[in-house]
Amino acid sequence: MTELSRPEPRTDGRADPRPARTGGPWAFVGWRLLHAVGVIVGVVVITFLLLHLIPGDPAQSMLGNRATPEAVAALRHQWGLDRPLWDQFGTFVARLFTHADTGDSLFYQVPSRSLIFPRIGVTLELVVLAGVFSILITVPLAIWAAVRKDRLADQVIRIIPSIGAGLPALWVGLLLIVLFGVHLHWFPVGGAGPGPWLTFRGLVLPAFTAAVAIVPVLIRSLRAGMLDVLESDYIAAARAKSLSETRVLLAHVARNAAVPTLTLLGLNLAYLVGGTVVVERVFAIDGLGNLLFDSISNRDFPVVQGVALFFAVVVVTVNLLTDLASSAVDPRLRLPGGGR
Amino acid sequence: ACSTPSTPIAASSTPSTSTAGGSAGSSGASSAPGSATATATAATGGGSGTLKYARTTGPTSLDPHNTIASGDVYTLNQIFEPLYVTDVKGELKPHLATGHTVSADGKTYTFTLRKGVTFSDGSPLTAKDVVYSLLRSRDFPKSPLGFLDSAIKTVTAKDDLTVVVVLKQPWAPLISDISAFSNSIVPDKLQGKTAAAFFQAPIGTGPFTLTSWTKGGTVVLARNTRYWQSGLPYLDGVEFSIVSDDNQLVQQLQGSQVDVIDSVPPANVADIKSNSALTLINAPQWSVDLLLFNEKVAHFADRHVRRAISHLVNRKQISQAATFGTAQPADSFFPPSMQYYDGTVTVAGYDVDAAKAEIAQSKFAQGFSTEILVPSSDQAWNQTAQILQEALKAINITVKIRSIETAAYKKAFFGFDYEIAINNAINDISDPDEMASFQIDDVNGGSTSFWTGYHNPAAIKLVTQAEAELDDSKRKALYKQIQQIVADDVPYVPMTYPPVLKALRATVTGFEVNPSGAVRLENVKRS
Amino acid sequence: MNILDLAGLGVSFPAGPDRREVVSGLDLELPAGATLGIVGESGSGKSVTLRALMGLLPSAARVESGTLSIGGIPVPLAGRGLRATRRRRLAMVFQDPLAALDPLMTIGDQIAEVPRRVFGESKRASRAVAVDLLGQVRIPDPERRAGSYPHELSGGQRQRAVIAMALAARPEILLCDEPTTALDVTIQAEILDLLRQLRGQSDLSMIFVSHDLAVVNSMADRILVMRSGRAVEIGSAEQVIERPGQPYTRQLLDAVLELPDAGAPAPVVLGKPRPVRLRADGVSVSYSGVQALDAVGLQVGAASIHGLVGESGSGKTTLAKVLTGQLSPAAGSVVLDGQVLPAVRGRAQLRQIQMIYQDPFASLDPRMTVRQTLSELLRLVVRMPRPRIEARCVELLDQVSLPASALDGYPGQFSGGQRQRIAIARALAVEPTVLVADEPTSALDVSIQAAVLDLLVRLRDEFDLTIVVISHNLAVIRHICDDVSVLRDGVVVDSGTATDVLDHPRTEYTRQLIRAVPRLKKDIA
Amino acid sequence: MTSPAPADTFSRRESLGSRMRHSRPFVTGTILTGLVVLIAAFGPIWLQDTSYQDPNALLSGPSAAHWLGTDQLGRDLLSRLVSAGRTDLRIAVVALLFPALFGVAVGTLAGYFGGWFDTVVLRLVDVVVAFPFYVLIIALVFVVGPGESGIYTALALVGWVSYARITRNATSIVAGADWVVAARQGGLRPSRVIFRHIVPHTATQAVVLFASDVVVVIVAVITLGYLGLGISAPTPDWGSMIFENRSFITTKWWLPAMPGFAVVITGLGFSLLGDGIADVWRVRK
Ligand SMILES: Nc1ncnc2c1ncn2[C@@H]1O[C@H](COP(=O)(O)OP(=O)(O)OP(=O)(O)O)[C@@H](O)[C@H]1O
Ligand SMILES: Nc1ncnc2c1ncn2[C@@H]1O[C@H](COP(=O)(O)OP(=O)(O)OP(=O)(O)O)[C@@H](O)[C@H]1O
Ligand SMILES: [Mg+2]
Ligand SMILES: [Mg+2]
Ligand code: NI
Repeated sequence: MTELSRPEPRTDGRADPRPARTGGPWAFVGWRLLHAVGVIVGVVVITFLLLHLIPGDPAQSMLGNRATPEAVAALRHQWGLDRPLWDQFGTFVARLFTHADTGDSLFYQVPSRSLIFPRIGVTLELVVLAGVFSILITVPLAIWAAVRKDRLADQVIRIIPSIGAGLPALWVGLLLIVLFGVHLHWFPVGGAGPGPWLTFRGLVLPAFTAAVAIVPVLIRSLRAGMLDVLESDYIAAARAKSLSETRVLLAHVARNAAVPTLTLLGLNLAYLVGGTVVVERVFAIDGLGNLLFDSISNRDFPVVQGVALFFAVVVVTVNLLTDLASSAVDPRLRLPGGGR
Repeated sequence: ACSTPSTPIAASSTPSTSTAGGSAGSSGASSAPGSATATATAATGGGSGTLKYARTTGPTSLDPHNTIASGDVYTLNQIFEPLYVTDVKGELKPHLATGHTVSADGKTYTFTLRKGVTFSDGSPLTAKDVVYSLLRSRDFPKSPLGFLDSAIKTVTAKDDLTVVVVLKQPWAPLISDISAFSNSIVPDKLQGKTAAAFFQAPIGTGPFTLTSWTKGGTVVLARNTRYWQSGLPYLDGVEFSIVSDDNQLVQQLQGSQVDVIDSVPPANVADIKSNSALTLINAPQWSVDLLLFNEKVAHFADRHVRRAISHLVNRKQISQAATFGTAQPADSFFPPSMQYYDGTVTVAGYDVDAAKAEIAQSKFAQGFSTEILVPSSDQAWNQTAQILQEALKAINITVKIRSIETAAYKKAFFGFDYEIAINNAINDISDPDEMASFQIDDVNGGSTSFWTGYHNPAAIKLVTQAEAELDDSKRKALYKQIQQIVADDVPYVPMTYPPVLKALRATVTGFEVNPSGAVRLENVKRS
Repeated sequence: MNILDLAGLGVSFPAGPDRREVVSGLDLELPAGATLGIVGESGSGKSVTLRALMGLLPSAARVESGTLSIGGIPVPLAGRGLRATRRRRLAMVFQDPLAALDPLMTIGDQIAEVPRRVFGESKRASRAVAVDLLGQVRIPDPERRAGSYPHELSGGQRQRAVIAMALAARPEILLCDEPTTALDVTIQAEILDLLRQLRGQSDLSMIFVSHDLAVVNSMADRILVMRSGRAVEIGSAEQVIERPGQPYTRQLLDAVLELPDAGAPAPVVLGKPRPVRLRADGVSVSYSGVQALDAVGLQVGAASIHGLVGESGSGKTTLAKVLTGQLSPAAGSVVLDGQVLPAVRGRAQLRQIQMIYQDPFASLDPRMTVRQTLSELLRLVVRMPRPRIEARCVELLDQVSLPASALDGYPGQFSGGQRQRIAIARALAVEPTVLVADEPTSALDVSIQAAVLDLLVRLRDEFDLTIVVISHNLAVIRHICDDVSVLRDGVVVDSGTATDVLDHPRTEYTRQLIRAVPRLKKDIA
Repeated sequence: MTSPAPADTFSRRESLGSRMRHSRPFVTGTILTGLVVLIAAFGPIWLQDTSYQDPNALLSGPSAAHWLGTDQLGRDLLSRLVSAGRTDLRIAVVALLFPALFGVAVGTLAGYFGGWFDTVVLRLVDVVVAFPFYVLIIALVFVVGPGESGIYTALALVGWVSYARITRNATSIVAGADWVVAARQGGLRPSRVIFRHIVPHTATQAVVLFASDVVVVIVAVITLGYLGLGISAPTPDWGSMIFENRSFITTKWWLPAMPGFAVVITGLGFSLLGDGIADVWRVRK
């Protein structure tokens, strides 16, 4: 269930049912875009249906057991639950596309957009920082382990994924807060901002905590990927050309290892984003994650929908970008059908 | 007197200040019941930076006439002011008024307004504004505290600075009522704007004005440069941030990230006390933590069930385990620090055998399951709920704990969507009438007896009598009777008396909290 | 004088308790300008030896012993920092050209890297060198091709690029590790030609590794025969081929199949007219635009072996899939014993034509014992009563010359040749009328290959099985087939009896295929 | 023509037992997981009632009566820790079992038969995967209601996806393998081919994923508990124990730290076990 995933092995052409496509790199970009749009359509549908997944009457369950029938009826009307499903979906989509909005917040009586948009910045910053941290932690460790395969460093680094797998972010966060926030005063204990510098400082610990959640998987896969590259014939060939070891590492190893790293990050992004939701709670950062929780507690459905939708769109977009970036590095991925 | 359902921190509140009645700038250096004192001296005002004030809930509305939510009150108290305020000692002081006279029959009050007070937009405060505000507060549909003004027949402006209030009957708590935040003064007819528009960018006479407000997030206030007390406030602004977890709250203070935290989990009290960089405010409060029963649920309409449960509430254990002894075990629903508290009432106290006997007489002798509603942010109450959960097993009551986010908790509680709840009653004003009628008078008290649905005509009658009774000793006797009736009926079980528990950095001075838990910030200085 | 002297090389693998010597006590000398050929079966240590020379052993390997001198200067075999000196003088051409090229860099850049980074030449000069080298290895339009990524080149072109890359370092010694194994015969011939030419042009010394004796013989002056990490025999090419001193070498030589010399008198074929058992009529297949088969017709006589030849991509496997019913053709039909088989076959019809696969390591379920593999089919498909199954299993193994003790083995415990036989036994289990074998021996060592081919012949003779064999190895086809069809780009260009088609080729294409096959006897080549 | 006689002795296949003994992750993983499971399963029999509140031992430190001390309400920390383990493990395993089986089934069918079903499954997977795990789980628990059943439902709706995806991909690779084609060609029914020739090969990945997923779900349950969407009091759960005791991190650090360590050890056990299973199950050449 986790999106803690490794890049799947690219199947050799043999079982590939996909018709061969012709066309240059732009055909690939086009195809990939189309795919992303398809997923987003699916995401919109699921977000819409989320409300209808509630067993029984969503309005009733939203208002609680002892709500008056009039209040329930009013909410049903507000949500259009008394109209046919298709009609409701049409309205939902129309509002989404004209106003980038999933409806009025039930709690604050303002468009959910006006709650979501101001919080996007800090959350995205957190996600980006967490991504950067996980790369900064993963890449050197994975390379070190791969280069020193089976030696002590490797053995030690290889334990990290197993330990890290069971580290609850909230617990790590708690420990970090006490150590670096309360005792050492290096970083704020929670919250972020105002201003870019304070925001950055405030996000260091949370981003680190979020990174800790995915670093184990990244290390494991990247080490394997690095080993693949290091033991491959083309690296042997590059050495055989009497290139310097630095040149081999920079021009050949690094570039080839970059593709699986990128793919990996893309694949695990969803998990990372999900992790920041929790982390925002632990560190009291007023971002989308906290908004999601508050909205859930307030049973503020349209906001929940909006946040979920936003996150999904971010994930799809970033996946699109990592795919395009990978294909920029790796010409094979631009091949028809090579994109996935 | 009203009690607001609130988190322990939380309280609807009335303003309190030490610059009572006097001319601007002299801060009273009054030693609060709390440990904070104001030591600031007059200056030109401002220059003290922005106070970072963290709380567990934020505002949802800034309309003083239409709220009792603590998150709202904290903010609007800095923007709007009433005619009188309660000071740190719990005494009433003239504020926007300079004084009043009462007619011989006790039915006509004439208030003199302070000269030179202006709203933050520069327009002067006049009697018209006061007339409009008091009537709006009284008449606001479904206003939760409108009952405070229920005795008022008419309010008229005699001249620009004189307001005449005519009552339907003599009314003991009037000046206290006038000091409630719900009687704060807003401009006449809200300057012609709709309420929604006006309270988006509110204009009041208070020391601060609203700069920005992220819904569900931070509220930023700036110094009102036209504030009538010259030289005040010292602060350039206030930033109220929301930290929904009270543990985070403490850590943010310890990490020097905020200047003031609005509540301290009892577990951390000792920690903070021993930290010289921090100041702990621990003072008696007009407040009581209650276990409330929703009488719309059949189980709790049965008095025997309620009494049985009351017999199982081990107040001492709760005081020790959940509040680390910071809150005293309670007997009456009036806190001891409040006028007319009576320590001699007989209570259905901790007694397991009595509980068994009591439940045997009820319609639910074989027990039942129920759920107890608590806000998830409050550690002490969650612990209390677990103590009760364990205790109620003795009479076969299975308790599920419904621990939800504060905002959702409030919604459920106000909507009678609960069975048993833990909540806290606070008296916002110096007169116990607020608490009495709020919690007993389900018709006029604005809250259906604190959202329990408790209805005892005899008790209501006594409350009404006490309101009209101007003789102090007679009033005291009436309240003694009221307290005994409540102790017998147990519409709610008073469990502990939580003190005011706030903490701030030692560099913050002039911070005062009155016994209703309310804070005024114009005298606060940061260094 | 020897340009390279290696004495007592010992290399062990892998790290950990299982470490064992995979090369031991190996001596090797290479006179300047000469070519040394190394032959030996798979796993005999050929690649390890070359990599040890280059200093490119994988991290799990350890050099246990040995001394090396290049041009008379001693060079340490292990340790850091020694590679550079050695590599200036040595270069290597790898077995799998695709794997040896960095997929993310154009071949021009990969070649230009050497002059640029190693010899410090300017960018433009380096690029010119790259284009020049690509031209030397006869890549058409080198200017443009320099900008191509490896995956954009054909197999032959890639191998040429790898050679160009090796040459860029201006080595004195070129190590070639099976440089043509991954390639088609025709392309193999071109690459071998190229290498010979390069050797002629410069004073290149060469070590040439292959498991194919004929190929090694066509390149080398001296031949080293390896087995299990040791030298079995070393001598001049002539001596090793003509007068092998060791029984193992002789075994290898005996197993080699040779095409009879063109023009040799046709053996008298007993003209036993056979009824047609399997027929393909006008079969066409296209894979989204690529016409893999174009109106192919085929007639296979009962109890005969029919060979299918053609270069890579000519449609052999596709035809096999059509015959066995794995693929329904866009047009045309398959007729078995006069009955047209439907496009989508039922299970009973499927089993009538069985297939043997090229890769014996992938054709058996690795989690099932031989017994499970066979009895499953006997029980569920042939519906044999349980008590008889055991006996039938043993019988099947016997038919493929395996002992009954093999029944409880897992595929992982068998050698390639044994697996291939088990796969044949499995095919026989369902009592098919026709067997289609797609390159059944190309993954096997010469020695094992012969045994499998023998088995096919025996099946035809003893059980009257009709067999279609696909191979790009003309010698194999010539050796066992009664009839042959030649495929080119999805079209049958020639067909007839094996002798007719191969000994007296009628089309230029067939002649070209035949010419490309390396001979053991040099003088004839 | 003759050929060198093929050797016809087969080395005995390494027995499963010996492979297990020789896999370090398998051995460590089994021991750790076994210990955790045994303690969780049988520990509560000996330990005292988890909800018993000893008013005379509030926040007492470790002692003979309470090995790890007591919490704020005077409850024995060790008993609660053990009982919480039982709850979290049970939830994790139960919550995963059905989605895993369903996912494997869907993935196998999609991978084997391909076609429109495959396309639909792939798209559905793409869409579900686009939602961040916690966002989806939290939203779903919210929708279906917190507590154990809510967790089951939410995880069931999300959980099958990764099994479907991983199995689908593995199946589509294995389905092209020669031995599978040969089995089909031999005339075996699709069901037989799937169960006997494909699933044993694809199941490894699912089993390994399951082992590592148990950890992820435990962490998720803990996170939900921390957020107030998990198991309700007084049933102990590591998450709510961390949450409840978080304010003692500076004064009585073991109160919040112990449940955390319990999770880490359990996680270590299961993820090593997963690696170990993969190790042991792998077909060796
Ligand atoms: N990376 C490795 N790890 C462990 N053992 C290895 C490794 N590489 C080679 N070996 C072992 O070394 C021995 C010799 O291998 P080598 O690759 O030199 O054989 P080869 O003669 O080149 O065979 P082929 O014809 O298949 O290429 C084999 O037994 C092989 O198992
Ligand atoms: N699944 C497929 N999708 C697209 N094209 C294919 C597919 N399989 C084969 N082809 C193409 O069909 C043509 C014939 O392929 P086929 O595999 O039948 O050749 P072959 O003669 O068996 O070659 P080889 O000797 O390399 O095995 C080739 O051009 C190949 O690229
Ligand atoms: Mg080799
Ligand atoms: Mg083929
Ligand atoms: Ni109040």
